[in-house]
Amino acid sequence: MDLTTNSLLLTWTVFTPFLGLTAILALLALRPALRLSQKAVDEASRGIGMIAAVVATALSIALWVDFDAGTSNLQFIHRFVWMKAWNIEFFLGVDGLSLSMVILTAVVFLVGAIASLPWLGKLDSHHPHFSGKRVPGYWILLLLLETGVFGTFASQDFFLFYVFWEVMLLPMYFLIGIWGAPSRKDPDGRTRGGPYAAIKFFLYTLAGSVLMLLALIAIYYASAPAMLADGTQGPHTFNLVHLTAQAKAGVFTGAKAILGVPFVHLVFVGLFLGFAIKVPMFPFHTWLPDAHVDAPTPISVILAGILLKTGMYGMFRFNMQIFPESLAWASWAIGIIAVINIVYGAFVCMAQKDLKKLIAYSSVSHMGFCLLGLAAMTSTAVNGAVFQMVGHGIVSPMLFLLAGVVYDRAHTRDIEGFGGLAQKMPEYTAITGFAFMASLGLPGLAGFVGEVLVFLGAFAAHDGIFRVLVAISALSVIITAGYYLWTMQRMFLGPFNHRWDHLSDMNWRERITLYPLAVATVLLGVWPAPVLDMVRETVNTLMAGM
Amino acid sequence: MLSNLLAIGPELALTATVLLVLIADLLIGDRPARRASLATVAFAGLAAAAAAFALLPDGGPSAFDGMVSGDGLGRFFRGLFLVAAFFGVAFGALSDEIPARRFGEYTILLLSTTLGMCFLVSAQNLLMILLALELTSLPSYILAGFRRGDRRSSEAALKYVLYGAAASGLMLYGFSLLYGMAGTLDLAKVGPALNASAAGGSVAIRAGIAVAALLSLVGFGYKIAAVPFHQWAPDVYEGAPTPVTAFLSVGPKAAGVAALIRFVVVGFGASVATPPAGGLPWPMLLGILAMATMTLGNLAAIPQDNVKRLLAYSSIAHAGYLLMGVAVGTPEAIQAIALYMPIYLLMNLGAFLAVLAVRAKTGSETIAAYRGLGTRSPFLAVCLAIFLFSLTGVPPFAGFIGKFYLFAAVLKAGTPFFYIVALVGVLNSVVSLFYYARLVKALFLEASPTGAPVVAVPFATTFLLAVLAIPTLLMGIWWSPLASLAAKAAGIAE
Amino acid sequence: MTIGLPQYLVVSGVLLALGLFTIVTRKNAVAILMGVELVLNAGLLNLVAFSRFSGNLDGQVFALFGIVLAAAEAVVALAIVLQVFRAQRSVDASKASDLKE
Amino acid sequence: MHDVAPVLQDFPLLFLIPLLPLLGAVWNGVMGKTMQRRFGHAAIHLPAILLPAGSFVIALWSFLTLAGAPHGTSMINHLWTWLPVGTLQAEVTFLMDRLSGVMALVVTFVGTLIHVYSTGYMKDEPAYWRFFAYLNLFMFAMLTLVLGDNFLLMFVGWEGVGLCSYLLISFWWRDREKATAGMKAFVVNRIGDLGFSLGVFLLFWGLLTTPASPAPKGHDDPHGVQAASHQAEAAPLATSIAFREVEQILQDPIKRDRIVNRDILGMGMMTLICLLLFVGATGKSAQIPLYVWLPDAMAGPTPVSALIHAATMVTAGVYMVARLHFLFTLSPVAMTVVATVGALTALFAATIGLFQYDIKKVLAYSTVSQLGFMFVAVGVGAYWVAIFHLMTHAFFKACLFLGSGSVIMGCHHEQDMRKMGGLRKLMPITAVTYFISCAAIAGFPFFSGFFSKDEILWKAFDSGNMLLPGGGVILWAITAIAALGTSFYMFRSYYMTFSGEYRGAAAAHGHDAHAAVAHVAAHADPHAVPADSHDAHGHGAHAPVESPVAMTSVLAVLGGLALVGGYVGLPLLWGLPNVFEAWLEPIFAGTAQRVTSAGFGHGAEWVLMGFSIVVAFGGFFAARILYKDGRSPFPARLLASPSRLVQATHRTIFNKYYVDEAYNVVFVKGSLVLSRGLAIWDTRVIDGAVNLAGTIGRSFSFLQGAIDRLFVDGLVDLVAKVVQAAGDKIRRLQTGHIQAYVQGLSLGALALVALAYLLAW
Repeated sequence: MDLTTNSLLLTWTVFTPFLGLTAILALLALRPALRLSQKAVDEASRGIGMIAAVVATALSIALWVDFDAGTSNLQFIHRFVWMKAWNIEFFLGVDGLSLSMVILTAVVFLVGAIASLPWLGKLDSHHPHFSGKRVPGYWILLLLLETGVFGTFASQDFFLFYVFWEVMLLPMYFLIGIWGAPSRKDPDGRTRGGPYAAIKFFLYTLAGSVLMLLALIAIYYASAPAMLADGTQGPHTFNLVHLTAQAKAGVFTGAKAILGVPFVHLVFVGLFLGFAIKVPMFPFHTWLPDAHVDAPTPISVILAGILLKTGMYGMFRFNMQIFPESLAWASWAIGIIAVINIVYGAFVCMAQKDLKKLIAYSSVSHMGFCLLGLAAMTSTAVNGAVFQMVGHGIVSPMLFLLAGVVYDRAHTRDIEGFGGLAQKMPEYTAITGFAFMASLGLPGLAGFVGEVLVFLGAFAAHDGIFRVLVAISALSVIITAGYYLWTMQRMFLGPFNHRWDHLSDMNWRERITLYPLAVATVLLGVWPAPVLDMVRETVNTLMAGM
Repeated sequence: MLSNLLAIGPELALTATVLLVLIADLLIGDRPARRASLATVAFAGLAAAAAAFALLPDGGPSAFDGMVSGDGLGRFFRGLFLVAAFFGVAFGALSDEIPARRFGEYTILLLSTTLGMCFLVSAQNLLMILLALELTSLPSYILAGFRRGDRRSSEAALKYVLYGAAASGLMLYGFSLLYGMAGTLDLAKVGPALNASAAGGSVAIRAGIAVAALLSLVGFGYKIAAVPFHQWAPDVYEGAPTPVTAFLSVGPKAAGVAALIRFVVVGFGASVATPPAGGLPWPMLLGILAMATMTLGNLAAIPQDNVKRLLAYSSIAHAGYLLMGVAVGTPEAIQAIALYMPIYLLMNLGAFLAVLAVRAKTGSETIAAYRGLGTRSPFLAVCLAIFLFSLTGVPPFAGFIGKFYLFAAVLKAGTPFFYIVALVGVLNSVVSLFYYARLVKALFLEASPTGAPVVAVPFATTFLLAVLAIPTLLMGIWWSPLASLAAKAAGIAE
Repeated sequence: MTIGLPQYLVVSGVLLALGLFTIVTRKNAVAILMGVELVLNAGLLNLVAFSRFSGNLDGQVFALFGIVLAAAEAVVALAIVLQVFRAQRSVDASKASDLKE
Repeated sequence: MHDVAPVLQDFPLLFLIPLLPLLGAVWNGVMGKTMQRRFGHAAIHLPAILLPAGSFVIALWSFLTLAGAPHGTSMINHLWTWLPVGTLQAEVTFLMDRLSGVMALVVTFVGTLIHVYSTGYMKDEPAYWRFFAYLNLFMFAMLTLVLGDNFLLMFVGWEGVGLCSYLLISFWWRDREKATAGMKAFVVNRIGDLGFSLGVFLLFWGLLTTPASPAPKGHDDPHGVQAASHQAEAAPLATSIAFREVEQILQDPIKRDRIVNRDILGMGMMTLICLLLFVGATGKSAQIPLYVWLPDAMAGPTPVSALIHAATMVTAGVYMVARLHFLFTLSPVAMTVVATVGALTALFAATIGLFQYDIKKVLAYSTVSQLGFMFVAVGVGAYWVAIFHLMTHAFFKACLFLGSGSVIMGCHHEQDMRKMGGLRKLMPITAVTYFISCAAIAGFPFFSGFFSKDEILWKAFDSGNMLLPGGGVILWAITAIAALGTSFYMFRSYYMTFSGEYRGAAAAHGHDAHAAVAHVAAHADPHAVPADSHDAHGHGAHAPVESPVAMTSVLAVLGGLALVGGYVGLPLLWGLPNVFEAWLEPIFAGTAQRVTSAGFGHGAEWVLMGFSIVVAFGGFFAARILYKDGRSPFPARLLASPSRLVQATHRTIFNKYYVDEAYNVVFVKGSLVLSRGLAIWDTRVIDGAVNLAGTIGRSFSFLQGAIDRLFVDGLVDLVAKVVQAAGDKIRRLQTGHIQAYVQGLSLGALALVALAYLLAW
């Protein structure tokens, strides 16, 4: 499969947000010269940010249009030697899996960008809306985050992937820290709030990624010589395509054992832990509720919609593609932890009082399905896991936007505090009901397709244990229905709590973001073929590697 | 004879500059532009030295029959010290802690320390090493105590001088034993001689060699501020004026590391690949030392409130990372150290410049003074954030590349002990995020106390900040020129 | 019995021990400096002894330079001690402990 | 056994049948509020009625073309592939064969009638448009379920009707109790759906992988070529999940044996599959143990109860078992379980029905009981009888519910029978249609119920499939008692409501006399007086009046059908042609030979028919004596009787054997306590190991300064705190005294030398 540069469209998509970013920086630099007022600069940076998001989405749609779903090899390749000394290449390329994630990123960021616009309704002064604070800085960081995520999904060179992976960290730290909730002392005595959640997020992910760094270097030194973009031969390689070929040829299985543990397994675990923290997997999930509760709405949307998927994507792209035997070796463990993720997450949701925390834990539960699909290693299950990533990527932004709608008005997310909202906000109740149904996996909506495929695939897995695992995790279907309907009951049904007389129904900015997502959920649920076709060839090659 | 002189061209130029500044100091009266003119004289001298440095023949011969070697490592670090001196003098001019009256003295002392450092890195002879070490240390004792009236500054100087004297005393004793056993002062010959005697010799001989080598290690350890010889560093760094601290944390430390490399790798030929030279398991020993230094530096930095003291512990931690490279001793490791050093210089000097600027305006060095700086002076805050995140080793900044090279070299070594060392190193850089992010949190995430003055940064500082910040960012993405330079530096063993 | 190399080494060892002992125990800065001098002299004695018994004169040259160094060091150290004295009216090293955690 | 290959005839309009109600639902859902405000009720119920009527016409048209077509044909309409993944080809195709034809007709016909009825019943409901939107949505979901061609599409309809029943039960959501009833219905349905989906997964797994050869590592080979294992294994059995293809596969004996005799968890795989599918059926059709939601579902408006909880949704379970007859007949164990659960539910529900005072609760338990009868029929293999009883039940139960609706409306939303009475004179049409339906359900000869229920009893009696010998007779005995109970409580409800004089609020004078009786009974039955829930629009205290023509006309139609509905399936015994059995015969031909009879002659059939007539009239006369015109004192005396045994039995049966309360305590409270425990565990142990930190802290003395801080923080924060505490400790080494430093220097040198020794030797 020749890897010569054949189109720059992908590079344009990845770096469009970066261009927007530089435009805003230029604007800031020129501000004294042009004597722009603060308000003008804010408006301009919002405009530039929106344009960048829209252009990025358009480009990603263009990518989808002329993407050939028939073959599984990389398309839109842009490759040149970046660092001769270490055989590092700037190598961007997409196959089915990456493309689906790139498009999802573009869509979710567009939604996030719209949700970052100033709130159209009447704004009460003592709760200044986050979208009015330090606007240029916010949009610069948002666009930097988007470039980082695009790069993570599109890069096919391990070093480049690692750099983009870490580039995602910095903007996220500041976005949660500066624009999140002010730091506060919780009743249980621990200080929480934006800064606390930001540093916790940064520490968790950095701890994971340093393990990945060691694994990256170990793989590099264990890799066999390979051709570089400029035709020369390098002693080792970071190029993912070559690494996969070498893995198939048994280069890594032959490598020297480290500290007595076979090389392949230890490196697999190193990489897996780095990605598992982001998914989030069971023992490492406690940063997610904190990050969601204290992040502003659009950042929660992006965090839940996209950043969780980078972890899963990493597992498919690296753990499954390069170390299939170790995945088979670890499949039992991952399966069991996945089930814990699903059932434990669902049960914990039942007891949550804060709406955003409930949605965060439900994300933990839903991402458990992707893990189960990965562990089952059948083509149906893996297809289901990838679809679940896309489906959850559409449904969870909706849920967080809805949490944002009620927070912007009532400035509290305490489920018990509400009651009978249906009387005051009927449209909001209808769309929240729809979102809850989509999330609990009502057939005909996006959530169901992913779940049923993972269950079917896992049930037909080679290993007997997976049938037991599916039976247990199927319990979550009931618990999820339980906590969602109970939330519906406490917030929307029952007698109206007159404390909320002043609440107004949804305004247009919220509708623009929510209704397209609702339509997408129905479309994905009723006609999932386009996404499944795009991904099937890639999954077949991944499976062929087993 | 001429070739010998040519080989130490830059040093001669430096000496000439010192003399010139001395005379200029006397001639230039108390005119307002006193600092600027003295600074220009110093810069001119440094430029001349740089020119001489460029003229140095590549892979030049060793001068003074082997006492001063002109190999790649020496050349690389001498170039680095000229840059460090330039920034040292510039910082001195900008800082309020150096009165204009005594700026001349400051420059002279600084340049003579640089001179000492240049000799230290290229010294191939035990005597030469001791002399160079003393030439580096003595002026820095005085520099540490530069603020005559201030109790803390003189106390710092006192501690520095007593500790330094004791350490170099022990080192002299160690050298004497080495000389005794090897019969020669030339480093290149000491190693093989000791190996020969260690191979055949009884336990007593091997014990003798161990004592001799380790006592001489004390000198280097003190210079690098590696554990257990680091205790002077936090107090001196905090007491000394900021420009001096900045220079100390970069200059002498780098010289110490280079000298240690030459002493251990060239002298004893000790590297992971070769068998334990002179009966001493150097890699294991230095590895443990590295781990101790890293961990102590990072852990002690966390509870700090004074930013200078925090950066002091951070520089101890970075000394630990460098020691990790020295412990491995392979050519890749030396290249990694050579690459790490300039990046470390950029980051550290940048951070200290920011501290200097904030101290000039608010007069305090505690973290509280930095609260809300993001809004009060965005450019300074952004630059400081870049330096701090680069020190943590987060891509896309240069610090990551430095650490990447180091960890790659350590992992390439391939022995189980060094996997553990790499793991400890990696975990340390995560722990280091604790205190760097605490400062960043103060900068951006906390609101500035009401009525806090807008920190107007003078143009010179802004310019220098940019000069330091831009390469820190750029080299995170495009670092091949620096990598090839570092490869030449490691050429000694290639 | 003739005075051989080992005897010299023993004397320098004793000198070293004394020097270290003074550095570690005395509170007065000047006394510490004396201790340092002792350590330095121990080293120099060693050098001279080795050079005498091993034939080449490098050791002697080293010793000469060593003496000069010791002097220089003493000068600088005493100057700093003077400055400390002027700052806190006493030369007691243990009192100089403002800089601590 | 002829291998009937299904002939598929394309009928392009099939997809319109479910699509039209969906359009109605979307239209009313989106535009309903504005349309109602501007154009009044007509703009709402016109589209809401015409669209289901349209789909009824199309259904009828395709039914007739089906009738004309040759024997085994079925209409098919393929739209698009839904899940094209690996070997799974889940298509979106609608299929109308003879079985789903009957079901579609029943659903659309009864559905449209109930829509008409609702225009009257809901006319003064402000959210009129929302009600019709939900009703149309339900029609769409039910028709998708019935016309679905494969398991997954059926499952879409299956959960869709669950959703609509949730929406409609908690229609008056302002009242917390009604909202909880809706939630309970949905969750219990979800439990059933869990069983159903596990059964479907097990079936697919059985079909996809071959048990004999070890399937290649986690690899269901998309191209159907198996790894060359030593026995030549055929390709994985199924490429698609349509019912007819699965049936096709199971007819080939080799493949069938490979699945049937593979046992999992100690029982045959086919049995396990069928049992799991049956769990789904119990959830949806309210059989033991998942019936608890149906009585609470009466919280919804009465047309909802009629349509969903009587005629259509609850029968989905029966339709599913009938549709999957080729699976159930393979495992006699499953068939026995289905039959016995059906019989037990019939009897159990009938006993509860005896003592209920709320008219809708009586009808609800009668529905549960009648469904039990249908499951008995399906259990013994008499599939066509089950469908026949399903149809007739749809007619008379819908009529009963709508009758009770008009009675409730007449008596100003009063549901307690003790406050009614004497309505025969005041509401003649309702009374007559109610009586006809009671007669039909009781099984009076020549009424529709008689033909279908008697046939079930006969088939149960004559069934040879039951595992234990003579099982059929036991089944017959249980169902016979249940039939007796049925006719007794139906006529009890008739006489309490329609005979005697009006005991409602309007008859002020006679009120206090009966209040005593009502009061005594009230405290025993906590559910006695349902709160007058939705907005009690102030009725003048005038006497109940007959319902408007929209409602009574529907009652008349359904009453007529209840009367004549049975003539479609006349018993062979009478030598008359049985149109219904002939119609459904080709569907169940494939498995007919596996359903054996116990070999009783026609004589036994005549005797049984006579016995069931006696049972019907027995129940009728007993109820007539006890309850006509409230004359007989026996019921009051029974309540006040001193013997504690009678009191205890009455109270337990009255309180539905306390099953609801038991479920509440065990499942609902249990999961809440578990979830609260896990949530606290999550924030405490994983994120904040309070106790763990405490114990570790105490053991490390050098940490003692940090224990109090550690005590509160989490495991993760513990790591952070340990690091900070260590930092504090190390920091204290920096004493500031130069001696200490120099001591450190010399100690360090010595330590180095010691270390060197240690490492080198």
